[in-house]
Amino acid sequence: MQTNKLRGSFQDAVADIPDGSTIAFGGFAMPGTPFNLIRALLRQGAKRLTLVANTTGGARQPRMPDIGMLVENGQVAKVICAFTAATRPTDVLPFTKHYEAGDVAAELVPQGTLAERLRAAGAGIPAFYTPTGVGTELAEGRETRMINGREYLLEYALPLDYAFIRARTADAAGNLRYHRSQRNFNPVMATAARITIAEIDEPVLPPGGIDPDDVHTPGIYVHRLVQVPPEPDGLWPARRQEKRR
Amino acid sequence: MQTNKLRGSFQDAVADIPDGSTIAFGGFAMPGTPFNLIRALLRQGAKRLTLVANTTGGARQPRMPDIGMLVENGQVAKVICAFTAATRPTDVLPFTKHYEAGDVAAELVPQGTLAERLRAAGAGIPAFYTPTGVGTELAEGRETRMINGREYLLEYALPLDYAFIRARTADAAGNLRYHRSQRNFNPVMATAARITIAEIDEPVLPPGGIDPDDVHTPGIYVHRLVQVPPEPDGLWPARRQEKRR
Amino acid sequence: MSGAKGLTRQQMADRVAREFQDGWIVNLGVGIPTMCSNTDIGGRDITYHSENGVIGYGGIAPEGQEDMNLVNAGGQNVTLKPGAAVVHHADSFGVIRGGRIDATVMGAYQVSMTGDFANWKLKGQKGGGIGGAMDLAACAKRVFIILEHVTRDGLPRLVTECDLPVTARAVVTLAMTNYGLFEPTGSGFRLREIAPGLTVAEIRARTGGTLVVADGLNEIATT
Amino acid sequence: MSGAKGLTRQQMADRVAREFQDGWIVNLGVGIPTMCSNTDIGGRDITYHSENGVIGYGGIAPEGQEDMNLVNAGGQNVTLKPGAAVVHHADSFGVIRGGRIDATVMGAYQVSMTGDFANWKLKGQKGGGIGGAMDLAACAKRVFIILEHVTRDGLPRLVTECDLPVTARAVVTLAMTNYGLFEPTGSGFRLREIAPGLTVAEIRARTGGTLVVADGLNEIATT
Repeated sequence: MQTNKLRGSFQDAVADIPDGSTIAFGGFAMPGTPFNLIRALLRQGAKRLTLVANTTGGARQPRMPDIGMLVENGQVAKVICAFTAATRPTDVLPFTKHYEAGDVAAELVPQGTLAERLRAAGAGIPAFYTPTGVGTELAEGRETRMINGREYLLEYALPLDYAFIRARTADAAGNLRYHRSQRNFNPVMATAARITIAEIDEPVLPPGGIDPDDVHTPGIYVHRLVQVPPEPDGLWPARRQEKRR
Repeated sequence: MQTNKLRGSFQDAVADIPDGSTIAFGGFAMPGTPFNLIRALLRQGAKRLTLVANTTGGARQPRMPDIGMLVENGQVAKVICAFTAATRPTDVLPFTKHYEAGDVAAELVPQGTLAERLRAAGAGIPAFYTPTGVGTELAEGRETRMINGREYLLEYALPLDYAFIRARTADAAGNLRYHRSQRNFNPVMATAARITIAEIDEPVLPPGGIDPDDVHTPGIYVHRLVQVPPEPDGLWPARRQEKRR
Repeated sequence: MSGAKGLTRQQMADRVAREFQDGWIVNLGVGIPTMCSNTDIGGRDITYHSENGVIGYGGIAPEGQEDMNLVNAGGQNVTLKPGAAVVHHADSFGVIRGGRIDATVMGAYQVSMTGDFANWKLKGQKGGGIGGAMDLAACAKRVFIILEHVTRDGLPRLVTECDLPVTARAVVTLAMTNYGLFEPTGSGFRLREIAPGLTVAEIRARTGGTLVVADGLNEIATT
Repeated sequence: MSGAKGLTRQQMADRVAREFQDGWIVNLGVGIPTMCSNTDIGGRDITYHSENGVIGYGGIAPEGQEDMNLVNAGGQNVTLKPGAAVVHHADSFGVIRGGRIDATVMGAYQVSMTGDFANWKLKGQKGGGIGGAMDLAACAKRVFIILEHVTRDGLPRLVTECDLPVTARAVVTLAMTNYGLFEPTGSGFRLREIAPGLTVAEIRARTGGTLVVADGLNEIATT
């Protein structure tokens, strides 16, 4: 097992990311979102990025590092996500304004299709069929196929250059465990990426510190680890405030 | 959670399986193979079965309940597997003799394609593309597609009526954990089946006896549980003997 | 018009929750649908599934006892029931596409007589918010929609044909509005139960498409 | 002919193992390939992957200390190294098809000059034994084949074109036989290293297709 995966800082872990990279961010609402790595990317400044995530950031306070901020910072060419706008039409996201103004491109993908396209990329499946989206605007002009009397849409794998993920526990071999719904997209993004960078809640254990049966993401998929420091230096999921922007 | 999943005997757990069913057996070599459920199916006698498994049974002693025995018992119409013959040409399996004599049909599938077709059935993906088998006899007359300059083979989901699986630990809600390589095909077969029947090494725990983060197969996929009794009543993985048949 | 507003949001959620049968796996969407998990439906054993991979969650976590890494589809901190399991996102949508969800409950802008519905995009909007709605709509065994009967401008949300981009076609099992409980029949809406204080005539006037009234129409029980 | 038989099975496995580079993920097939995990290749850090989902296994378990639920691709009871992980079969072949395997080592009946190989079916056989070989062959970064140089009847196994059904085409990186270490070049076999006690002339006589000899041909070191 490679055991030299631990990095001293988020800045160090993202330093070599070139302009034009495709980077996915794990997370569903706050759990599992790599806030510290996103903040480091804001500071690092790579440009013309294609970003992949469920959302572009929440509408609620406190505002945490998100795709919207990277767009505001002029770093983003395109976003692939399940929401370019908030669920509630009255919540106007910073991203949405920039998207509507044409500052950034977006590819809107149903959430299950997004997860499966990432899983397919990781599993060496170049394309697959799904019932999701058939009969909708998303299927217009797209290839469909009848299988056993039902219509399906062809979808392609979504490979990544980098995955930014967050987990609860890691060992030095890169094996990861997530706590509760922190898991979400993180395991499939790790498999889809050439380089996976994980921010970890707890001190990194020696190799074998996680029982092989209990590993959620095998270390072969994880290349760099950074431990999240306590607040205020580190960013942690916070209680939702009902106050809106 | 449904918590009335525990059955008193293997016989009871397989009693209602009708002729003509498609049934998968987990297991890779001995670990994770539902020997007790297979033995119960031999006694139950359902006929014209389509069986899905990695192999049709090993060439070594002790001989454990396997597809070969079900074929000898006249219960099998077709087998879908990664081996109709042993790896070593000098090992002649009981199944192979019947297959060569035309007593039973077989569909030979690369092991990774078999696992992925089961996973696809469980995940609602009706078909997918894979690089495996391109340029071989298995691809003759089959649909292929060029994607990003590489040729892929179209493969279809493999849905099951029943999955027979084996796990180390269960709770009454049907959540399962496997020990080491006992896992193998079992989790994907459970998702692909209408009804999953699991034989369990240890006494079944109350619901919640497995931490939600540690569940390998969620209970929603598991319908019947039977605890494996100690030897000699129950069948357990044994040390391989180098003696051949 | 009587001016009656009909059911409250919680009453709509309660009525839908009473449709859930023992042993069902149910997915609740953001907004009013999540209120279904607060409804007391007796001893019925329901497994609530959330698209982020939580199978078997319970109520909203009491303040101060939240696990910040455990949320439902709406991002609310929830609790887990004994026997819960967590899976990753691809496996979670495997549960959905694999046909294991007995019912999904979602909000929508419009439902049509043929069971189409629209909930991801406003008219003329660039992009939108799909989330897990299209997967759930295409694959759940039953799709229950909760929506206000009319728009702020008083236009019907139950319509002959959706004029907003649809989320899925011919999938809606039940449409629950503040006026009543409806089934799209293909050629109209069947009013199965009516909200207290409303008349069939009032509902007909505010419903697009044909309204068919169930024999022996019952009033929705509220508490 | 000198009658030299060349390398033993363990010596072939040893030579192949010395190709493994620090940090590689390596899949070992049934038979001679599994012997590679016994080879001492110094401090190089190799992660052995088995198709049944074991990532990071070590040597064969000592007698009496076997875990009956832990086997490698050949069904042998193995041990785990610190940092090992277990995944299910679909995820395990995700590792393979996803291109994470730096090298796979397999046995075969034949290897062709163009890098095709055959290992799942004999001539005229109905069915066969594919196992994980086709997935590994199609997707691993490097395919190392270990095979006897000639059949029991003395016919070459390194051939111009396979006459047995192939497992994959144009994938073989190295063919290790008891006579030497070969690379299919498309138009022949390049003899990279020769087994002690054999001559190039003897090898040429027993090899199908064109044999090209590496400049400064070395003898394979054996211990």
